[in-house]
Amino acid sequence: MTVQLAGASDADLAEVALTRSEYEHLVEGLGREPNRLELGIVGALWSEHCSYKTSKPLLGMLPTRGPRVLQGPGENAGAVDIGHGLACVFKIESHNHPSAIEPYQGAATGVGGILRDIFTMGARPIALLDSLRFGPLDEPRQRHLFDGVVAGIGGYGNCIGVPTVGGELYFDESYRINCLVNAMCVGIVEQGRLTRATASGPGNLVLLVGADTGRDGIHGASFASVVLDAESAARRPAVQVGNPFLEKCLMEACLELAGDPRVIAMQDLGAAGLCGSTAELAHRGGCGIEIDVARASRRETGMTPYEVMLSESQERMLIVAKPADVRSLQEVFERWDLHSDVVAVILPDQRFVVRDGAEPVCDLPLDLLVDGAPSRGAPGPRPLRAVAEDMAGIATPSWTPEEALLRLIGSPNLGSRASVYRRYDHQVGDATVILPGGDAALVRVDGTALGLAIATDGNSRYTALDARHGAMIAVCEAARNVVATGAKPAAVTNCLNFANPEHADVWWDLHDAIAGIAAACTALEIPVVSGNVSLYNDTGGTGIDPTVVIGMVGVLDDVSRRCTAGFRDEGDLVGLVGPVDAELGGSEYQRLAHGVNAGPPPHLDIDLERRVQGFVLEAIESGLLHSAHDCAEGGIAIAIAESCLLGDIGAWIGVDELGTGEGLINGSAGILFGESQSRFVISFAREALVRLHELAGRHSVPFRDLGSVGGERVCVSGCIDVSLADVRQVHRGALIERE
Amino acid sequence: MRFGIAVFPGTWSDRDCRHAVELAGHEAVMLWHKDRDLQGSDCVILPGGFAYGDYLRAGAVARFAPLMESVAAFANNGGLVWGICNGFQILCEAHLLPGALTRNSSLEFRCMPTWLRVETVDSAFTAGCARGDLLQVPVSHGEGRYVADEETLAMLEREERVAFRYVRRDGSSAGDESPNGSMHDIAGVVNARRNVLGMMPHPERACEQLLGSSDGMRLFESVATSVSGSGAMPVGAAL
Amino acid sequence: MTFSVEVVVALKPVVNDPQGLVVRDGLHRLGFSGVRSVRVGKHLELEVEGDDEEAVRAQVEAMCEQLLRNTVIEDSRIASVRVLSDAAA
Amino acid sequence: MTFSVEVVVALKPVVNDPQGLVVRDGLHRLGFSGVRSVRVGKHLELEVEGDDEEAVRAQVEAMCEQLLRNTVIEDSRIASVRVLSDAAA
Ligand SMILES: Nc1ncnc2c1ncn2[C@@H]1O[C@H](COP(=O)(O)OP(=O)(O)O)[C@@H](O)[C@H]1O
Ligand SMILES: [Mg+2]
Repeated sequence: MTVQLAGASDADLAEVALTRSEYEHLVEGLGREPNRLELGIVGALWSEHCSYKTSKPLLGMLPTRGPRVLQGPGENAGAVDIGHGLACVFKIESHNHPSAIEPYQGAATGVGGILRDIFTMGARPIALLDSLRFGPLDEPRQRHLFDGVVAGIGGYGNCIGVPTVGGELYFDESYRINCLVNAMCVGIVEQGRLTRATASGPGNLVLLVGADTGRDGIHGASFASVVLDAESAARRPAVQVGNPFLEKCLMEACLELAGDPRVIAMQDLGAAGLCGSTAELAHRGGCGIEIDVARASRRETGMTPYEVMLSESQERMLIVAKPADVRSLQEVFERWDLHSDVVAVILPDQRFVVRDGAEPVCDLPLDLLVDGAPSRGAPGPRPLRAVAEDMAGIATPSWTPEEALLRLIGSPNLGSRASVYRRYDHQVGDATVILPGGDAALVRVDGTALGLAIATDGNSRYTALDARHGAMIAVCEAARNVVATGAKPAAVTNCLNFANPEHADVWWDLHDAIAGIAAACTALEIPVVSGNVSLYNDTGGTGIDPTVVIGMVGVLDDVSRRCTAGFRDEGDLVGLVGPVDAELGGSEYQRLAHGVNAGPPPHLDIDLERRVQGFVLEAIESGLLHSAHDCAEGGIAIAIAESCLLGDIGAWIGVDELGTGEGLINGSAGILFGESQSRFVISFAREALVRLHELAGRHSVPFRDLGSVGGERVCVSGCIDVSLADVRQVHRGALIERE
Repeated sequence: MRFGIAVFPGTWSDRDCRHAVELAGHEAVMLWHKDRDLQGSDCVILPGGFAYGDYLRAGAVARFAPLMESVAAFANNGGLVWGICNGFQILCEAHLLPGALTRNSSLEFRCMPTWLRVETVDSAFTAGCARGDLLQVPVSHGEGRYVADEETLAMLEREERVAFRYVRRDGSSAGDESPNGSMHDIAGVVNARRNVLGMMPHPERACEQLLGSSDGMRLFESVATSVSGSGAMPVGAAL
Repeated sequence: MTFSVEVVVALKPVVNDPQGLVVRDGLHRLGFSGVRSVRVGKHLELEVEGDDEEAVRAQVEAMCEQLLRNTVIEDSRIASVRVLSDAAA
Repeated sequence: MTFSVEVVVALKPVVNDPQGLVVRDGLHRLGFSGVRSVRVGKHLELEVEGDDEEAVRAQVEAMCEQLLRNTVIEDSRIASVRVLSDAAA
């Protein structure tokens, strides 16, 4: 018996996270009151997480087309043409809310989810990256979250056998209550086998494959769309426990079926479970679907249709096939010891029907369900920006440049990540050419000479100061990391992590950040092919700083021509490409020395950026460089020290060459540690100097030689002279817990 | 020669092993865990992975696979069986090798380069090396701490059945650089007949300079030489 | 006095237990077809000093809440407490 | 009949238990200074069908030898057996 609602109460609506006006919109569209199940289903699909009601109108700004793009946003993941008849499929996704509650399982199931988005498209996942943000590491709770998340990412990725080759890690006040866990996955598929999640053919059947359905994660979608509060604790069964072994079996079986003509469509189950996946599948294909919940295998007894439809049990997949092919497909799954049930049938008209055996329990127009959520515009006018904090009253520490270098490189944000990535299998697949620790990871593509350079980037100190500008920098920095390997940027995925968008300042930051991504991607001619939006990273009125994570993939035609970030040969020259400025706004130096985030973020000249990247790419292609490393957090001094550490060789830098002379020695930290954009530290054989100057002239980029490679010390004449071993020791210890 | 590569549902080094075998110029056949036929393999590799999920104990369930019956019979007949990582764990669980592999002493998964010292050349797998040779081969495991009782350890040492030991880059004793805290720094052991080798490090990940090391290739070549008397010319060996 | 305390930590009943599933399937594969379900948890054996059983129980319960169990997904219980030695600490 | 059987699998006393040490140190750090030692093992809860308790015990013991414990490093014991349902399978 279905319960008809005589008008939903406020409590009913709160439970499904719908507003009164959304409810009225629903009733109007439906021409009647929904029953309780229908209300729950609409609540899940109209949640921010599933409907993108706030962000969708803004995402339209992004450039999504380009000669390489095979699949832009709208499918489970984006895809680009990388030549050789192959497609590279990738996407980034957040699992912030679940990770805040149970770090291990939250992060693990986040990895599981993004993997499914990739192999649903028929692509074999070849690389994972994790982009993580926590509060200050010296707090026990942050250490607990950090440890749990790292263990969870490793626990899932290591077990399933996909290497975790890169990512990023920041610690900042703003994530103290809401940590961020974003995971990116990259896969490869022959273009002809690219599989879509578009149902077709009325009468065709839908198989539910993989894990049995349990009560876990019910309301996960709406849960990720509300502010975390004390009551979240009561919803704790929302935590799911991942089963990477089951996912491995599911992945292999699905890959076996990629491009198989018997498979009409493939769709993973993610947010809002069976409900979300079946609705999207049918909606994309312009047809309808009828689900019989009684046919879904359960892990528990006594589950209601509501629970079956909204369960977010992991490791499940839908396959659409002709009735005649179902049995033979099931045999493929059985070979991998996977159970499958026929749970639905495709309808000709666009209805979303749910039955419990013979009893109809839900009948909704699909369009209203998937596309009907009223979109949300700006909650108010653009607020005036608070004036940037005044640095005048803040004491400047009396650090010598050498002391500053050691403090920075031993800080949690700049120190060695080895203690993290050694917990991830980053080599399975026999393809990781550039291991974690450098700029972008470089992964060889099996059967070709191709390399894919992959990086994630996003410095939220800049976006906190200026969302548009910071987002542009995030795109440029990701591109710089890719370019430093010699690869040409191909496309972008992005994860937008924001606080409560019902506040005007947050909404406008979101707006500006998307505009910034769009501007930078347009200028650099890098399309956006996929992404994810995570809002409501806000607890008890404390929200995160706007955080844009850019995932980028670049293509290197021949891995043997790659460039790495470490200095290589004794006697090589060191050069700086790009401007020498003294911009400390938003820098890590400012964080450590002054304890603030203030002033304008570093200036960005996007045209110069394009030229600098063009210069570096051509220099690498021409075989002129022995190393290339982008200047990011910590500025020139840190970039040089990092190139020394990676190459296990020292360097000597002349102060005059930095063009500063006295000023630097007198403590101008800005030159050494300022984070001016569009810069690379490169090294090369003496003989290449003339050609590099010529090349720089041709690209109109500033280029100066700074010094030379060699010895076992890191020296900037007159102000820094420290042994590489000492630098290594503080760098290595940055994340290690001190008793 | 022909290497058979076992594939359990949770195996993930199978393709890497095939890549290494083919790079060495040999034939690889994949052996499905539900089958019994070893397809004329000259050497069976049990590769890395999490065979059946391995949640209870690594290798615990895999030893009962139909394929493992054939592998055990093959080993007992003197056939070459090479367990790598999860394969080593399976061989210990199946009692084809002594001892057990337990959680790393750090309690953390470890993926990192290690240096191995070749401790015996009296096996098909190491005959191509010299005793004391150092090989750079990565590890990647959470349960690789080799343990055995004192008697077993004494026997392994006496019979020179420790195949590899973890050492530092300069060849000195691993000390706190051990990736897992194994007793006697053991990275690999052979059985009494010396036709079964188990090792935690991944030689198939060390077959090309492009990936950081080609030292692992020496083990594949050694097996091939032992089997055929003369190893096939590796593809690209002339480069 | 010294006590030996056994604590059992197990996943809450609604939580998915992949480990249990794999063990069950493994047992089936071995021919133990009568096994209907398996749940896998942790068993801890602690040696604790304290004045009396009651005090020790209270302490161990506090340990469970603070460290031994993951309160989000696990339940715990004290399975046994017995005296190991009467000597005062 | 259906039985619920509890099995405890623990490392043999001579085998090092790094996990136990970490838990003990963690408890000390939280101020539980009376904890002298911790050993961490596994606790399995099986639902098994069988004719009577004796038969079920014998079966579970066989499971322990074959799969549930690693005979090289672990001991196991049946901690409890109780009837869940009287219905014949
Ligand atoms: N910030 C973004 N930029 C571009 N595309 C996005 C963005 N956020 C979401 N998308 C696209 O919207 C679709 C829905 O995303 P999502 O709900 O995360 O997918 P899924 O349900 O497969 O996890 C996907 O095609 C995704 O690529
Ligand atoms: Mg999806």
